[in-house]
Amino acid sequence: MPIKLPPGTSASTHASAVKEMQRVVGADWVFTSEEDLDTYRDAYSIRWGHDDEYLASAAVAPTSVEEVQAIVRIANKYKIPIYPISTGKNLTYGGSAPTYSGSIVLDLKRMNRVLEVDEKRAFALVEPGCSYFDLYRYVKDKGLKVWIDCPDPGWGSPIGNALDHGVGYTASQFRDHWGAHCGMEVVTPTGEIMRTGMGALPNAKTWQEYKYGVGPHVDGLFAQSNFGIVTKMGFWLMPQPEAWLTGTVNVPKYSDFIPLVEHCNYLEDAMIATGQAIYSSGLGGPQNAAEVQALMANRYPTLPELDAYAEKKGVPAWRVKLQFYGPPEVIQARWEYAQERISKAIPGTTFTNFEALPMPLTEAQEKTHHLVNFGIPNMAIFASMARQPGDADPKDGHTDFFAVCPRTGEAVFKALKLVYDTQTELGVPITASPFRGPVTWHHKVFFMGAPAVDSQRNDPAFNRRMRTLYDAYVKKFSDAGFPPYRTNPGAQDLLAAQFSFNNNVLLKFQEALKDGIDPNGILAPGRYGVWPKRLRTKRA
Amino acid sequence: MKALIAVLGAVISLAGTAAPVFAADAGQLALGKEKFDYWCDTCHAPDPREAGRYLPGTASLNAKYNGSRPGALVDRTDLLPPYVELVIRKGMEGMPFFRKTEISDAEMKAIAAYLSRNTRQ
Amino acid sequence: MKKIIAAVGIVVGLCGAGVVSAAEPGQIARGQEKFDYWCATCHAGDPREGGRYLPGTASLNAKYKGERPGALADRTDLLPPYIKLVIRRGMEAMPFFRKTEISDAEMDDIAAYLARNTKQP
Amino acid sequence: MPIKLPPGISAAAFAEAVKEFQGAVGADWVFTSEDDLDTYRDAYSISWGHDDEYLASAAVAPDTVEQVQAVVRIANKYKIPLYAISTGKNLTYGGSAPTYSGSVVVDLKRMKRVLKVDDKRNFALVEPGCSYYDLYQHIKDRGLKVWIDCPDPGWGSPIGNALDHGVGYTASPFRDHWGSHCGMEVVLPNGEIMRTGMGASPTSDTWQDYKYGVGPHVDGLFAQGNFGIVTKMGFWLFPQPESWMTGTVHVPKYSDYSALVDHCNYLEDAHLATGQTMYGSNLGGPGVIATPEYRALMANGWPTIEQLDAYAAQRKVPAWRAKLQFYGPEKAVRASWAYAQRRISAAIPGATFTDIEFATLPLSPAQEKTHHLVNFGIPNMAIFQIVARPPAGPNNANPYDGHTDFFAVVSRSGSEVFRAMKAVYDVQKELKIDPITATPFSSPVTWHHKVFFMAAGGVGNQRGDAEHNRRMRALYAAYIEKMAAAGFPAYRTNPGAQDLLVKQFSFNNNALLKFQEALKDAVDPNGIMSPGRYGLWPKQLRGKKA
Repeated sequence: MPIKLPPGTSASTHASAVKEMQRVVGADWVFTSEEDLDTYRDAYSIRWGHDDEYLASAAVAPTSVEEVQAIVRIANKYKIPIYPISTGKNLTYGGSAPTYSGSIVLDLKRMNRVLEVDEKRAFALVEPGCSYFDLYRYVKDKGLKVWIDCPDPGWGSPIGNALDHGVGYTASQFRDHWGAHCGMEVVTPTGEIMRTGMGALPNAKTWQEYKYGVGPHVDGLFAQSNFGIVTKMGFWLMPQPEAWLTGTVNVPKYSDFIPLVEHCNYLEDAMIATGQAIYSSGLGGPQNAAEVQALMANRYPTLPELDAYAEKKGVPAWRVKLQFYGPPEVIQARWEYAQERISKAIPGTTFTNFEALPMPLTEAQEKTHHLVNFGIPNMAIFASMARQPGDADPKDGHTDFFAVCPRTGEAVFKALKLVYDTQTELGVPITASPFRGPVTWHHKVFFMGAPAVDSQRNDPAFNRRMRTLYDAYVKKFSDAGFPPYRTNPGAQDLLAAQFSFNNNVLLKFQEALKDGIDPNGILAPGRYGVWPKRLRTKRA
Repeated sequence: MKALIAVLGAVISLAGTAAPVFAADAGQLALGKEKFDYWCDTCHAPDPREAGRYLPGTASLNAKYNGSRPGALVDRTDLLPPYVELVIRKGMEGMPFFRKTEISDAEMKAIAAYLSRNTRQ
Repeated sequence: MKKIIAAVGIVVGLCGAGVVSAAEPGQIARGQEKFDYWCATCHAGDPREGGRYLPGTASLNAKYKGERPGALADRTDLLPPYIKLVIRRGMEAMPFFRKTEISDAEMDDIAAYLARNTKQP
Repeated sequence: MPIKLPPGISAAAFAEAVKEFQGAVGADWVFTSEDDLDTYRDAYSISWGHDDEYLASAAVAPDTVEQVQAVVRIANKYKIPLYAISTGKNLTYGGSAPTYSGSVVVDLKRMKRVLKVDDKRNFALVEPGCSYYDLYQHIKDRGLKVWIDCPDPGWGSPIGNALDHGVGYTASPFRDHWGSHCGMEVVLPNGEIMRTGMGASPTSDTWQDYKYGVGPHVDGLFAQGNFGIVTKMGFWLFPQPESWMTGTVHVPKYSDYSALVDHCNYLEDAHLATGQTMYGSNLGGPGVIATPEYRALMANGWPTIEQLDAYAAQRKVPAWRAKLQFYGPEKAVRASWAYAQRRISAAIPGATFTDIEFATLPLSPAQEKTHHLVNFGIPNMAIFQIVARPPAGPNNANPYDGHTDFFAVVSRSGSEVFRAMKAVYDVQKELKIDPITATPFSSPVTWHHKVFFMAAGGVGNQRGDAEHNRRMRALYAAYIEKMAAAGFPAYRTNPGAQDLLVKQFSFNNNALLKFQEALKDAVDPNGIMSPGRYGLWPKQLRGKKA
């Protein structure tokens, strides 16, 4: 007996559905025990232990598209909601738990094949259970000269990540994982297999090259969504560059950040510095913590105050690490151009930390470089939560908040102040700082992080405070025009509600579409605020 | 349609020399020039590579008339307004017709007046 | 949950002397293969092994401050039940693993591999 | 009285609706006379003068989004189908005519404002009636340092073009016009205004920066679709580069083509030669099919690669060439070109390099006279020379009244190009076209950066010759069907062939089309929005067509 049945479903109906699913995938691959279902909880949930934590009633793990179809048909027959996960490692954004408690999790981890990697036409086709590690190993074992683009945690799924608007670290257009996808196979909510774009044409070889096919594009409907179960997906890959070059630009004044961003935008959009530009400030960091606190003692400092502070400290207020990929002579010329352009525009600019290396990195170089900038998956990011020296009680997880912010210095300043204002208003310790740089995972917008919201699996009261804080970030940042680019299931209704143009007409349109293709409302109800008709009253 | 336009063209070519056929005021001619420059000039400006834009209209009329008439419409002295209007609304070979949302009737008349400003009786 | 795990950890910590579980070499090899695939990305020997900063090893180094090795493969005090508990229940920021990732048989193999040097008290 | 009423609508009901349309947009902007409606016919239609030519019952020209909403609500009230056009210049792909005869054309030409151009974040926001010329002029007048990317005809609409998968001529990502769009405003089939992506956030300033917003993306539904009327749309722009450089690579053997393509793919995907690579064969060109050597080559059917290598050797000219183009700072483009030469020389014995040119940007007026302007984002009308009287063209005496393009989607690989060339040849042979114009020396078009387009022989139309048009229709339909069967479908097509093209995308019994239809029914219950566009019919009309 599962702990949590889907609302409105009797135990016997659930048992019948489970039995039918066992017949499809084998008894070993249907999970209903408490112990097994515990592994489908969201390990980083800030709802952990709360009454409204998201819990599955069962999990089923198919190994083929046909099995996925069969499960979808059973779910329709019994009107039981199912929630697909790929590698289930979307931690901080929901992990392996459903968005609607009582759903049966459809765990696609066993479908982990790399189906094709074409070096010459530079694309890959994979299944949802395939991880970045798996794809990387495949490419490496075959000696193919292409790079993948991965986010921080290497165990995630290229498909799952792209579907949730995930982002990465290499050249401009590959960092946007959804943007770099090309072609899908989907099992629809009624159990049909569909291929999108050129995949719909039986003899076409361009499924992973040309996104559109003919007629309306439906791909977008499967991102952050519940319109189908993606069982295959293609990605454009970056050809392995000959070399990599980096140099850091340092500008003296705090307000120099505004022209600095403009020039970096140019270098990125004109495809001169296609690598990730990494912004930071020489005035932040733990060594300056006391002074920064003092600077913000009464109120958030003004721009002239920040300029004066930078001058007093005598260190460059902002720096940006530029990265270039390409043949050595080309990237050298591009870096020289960047220096000429920025020196001319911003007085007092200096250039440091120059380095150029042929690609691929040697093993020794791999030890000292930021691997994701080279398309090498790893797990280093988990250091942010793992125990640091002197850390007695490490957190059990965290919930990220990254706001979409225009690529201008002015907008970044506004977003930085907003963190301060939110923390002040909520009376939580001020961890805001005017010296936090924007994150450049996406090539056309900045993401502004708010300080991490942690979770503790044994401390429901702590988690409750974190939920309040997190919701405040969602609301206040959206009000100011900086909504987060993704969020955990607990905040998806709230976030979707912020996109309120013309009485949330976009959401109404999405729901009308949803009703058109998922009449029984069985697929991932509530994901990103889209509820099927029969559950629309459940909206938070 | 092409036959109709050809007939009209022939009638117009029979029209003689002497005084301008239509009296247009300066404002109308200015509007006509402005709209010609906006809508027609991209294909019908004087030099087939004027400002680098290869001009298919002028090139085509050069090929058609072999020097017997200027290829550029603004240099013509034999165009009559009804003909210009007919070509605008009915098109001519690869040149499609124009809708009133593109060129209104008043603008079309101004273009016609502009292109026939040198046409004599 | 953390408490249960801590309790098991203490029990395990008390163990000493001869090898606790007799695993056949095949099982240990399979366990190493799965450990390398699933666990080594965070728990390999050197915190910057292969350039991959290893948060698991770093965290355990910080926890044990040299009393025990940070790298799991170097431990001589791990017992299979404890390993299995951490795999299925997680530990702090390390989330738990599902059977679709590490099956029960594979988990037994990993446990056997990591306990291969654990001696009886 | 219109010639063509919407099917199933009485003259009286239609007259009522027209009256309401007049109330919404003003009497001057509702067109029902035969003369006016003639200007909404598809000037390049190969159905011209046939019984099944696509004709409008009326045209309505709103000037604001609110007027568009009012028009849509009236259409729902009377269940009258609408068909939206932007500048109406989608010639060869339907022009200003609807896909379902009797529809009321919603002519958006009056909504032609450039709403915003930002040359720091590099984007534009425009209305559908705005042409490439309008946008270009707006940028030029203000001295903004961004380029637009335009297709051949400058009078088209950036919005209309992008919605129909249009493509262009500058740097890699910008050539794909749909791919470089960001953010839309749409009037839905129920008359509501919707903004997509970040536009749905009333406070955000990133509508033209970030495409996705949260939740499912609906933008794609409006491309080659009939899910709403797009009233505003944003585009990412290419910042004006410092300079441009070009050089042409020649490779000796016919079979060198595969390696040439592989290296050019690399140069493009690695952001080295980001400009359009233009392929050509020195063995092809006008008149080649009439030469005795060529006739001998083709005498026994499609030649083998070995025969083609021998032919090239005997002709003593390099078999293939690729004109590469680079944008960027001078040092960088020179270094990139040097690298390209080094890379290709090392890989393909006998490669030579010619026609090297460097220019700082923007081009001077004198340079504009001699350069291919679309490669510099400058809109113009030069392409119409193919339908005008070219100096030595075959149609000089009796030029066509238009043409119907066919461009097939082909993988960026030499062997696939060879296969596609032969597929065109096979179609022409099967249809007994004389002379066969498909040659082994045709080249792919590189408008899109990840895929080639291969043209099939031109299909010309004659408005005065219904019989000629009928033959053209048969030829065109054969291209659609047979090229798709070989895996090379057209990337867009005219309304007369849309049902046929969509039918070819038949995976799992046309599951994709059925899914699209379910979506369509859900948001357009009265089926009033552009019925039949790209094979997508509302429930009420499904089965009425091919």
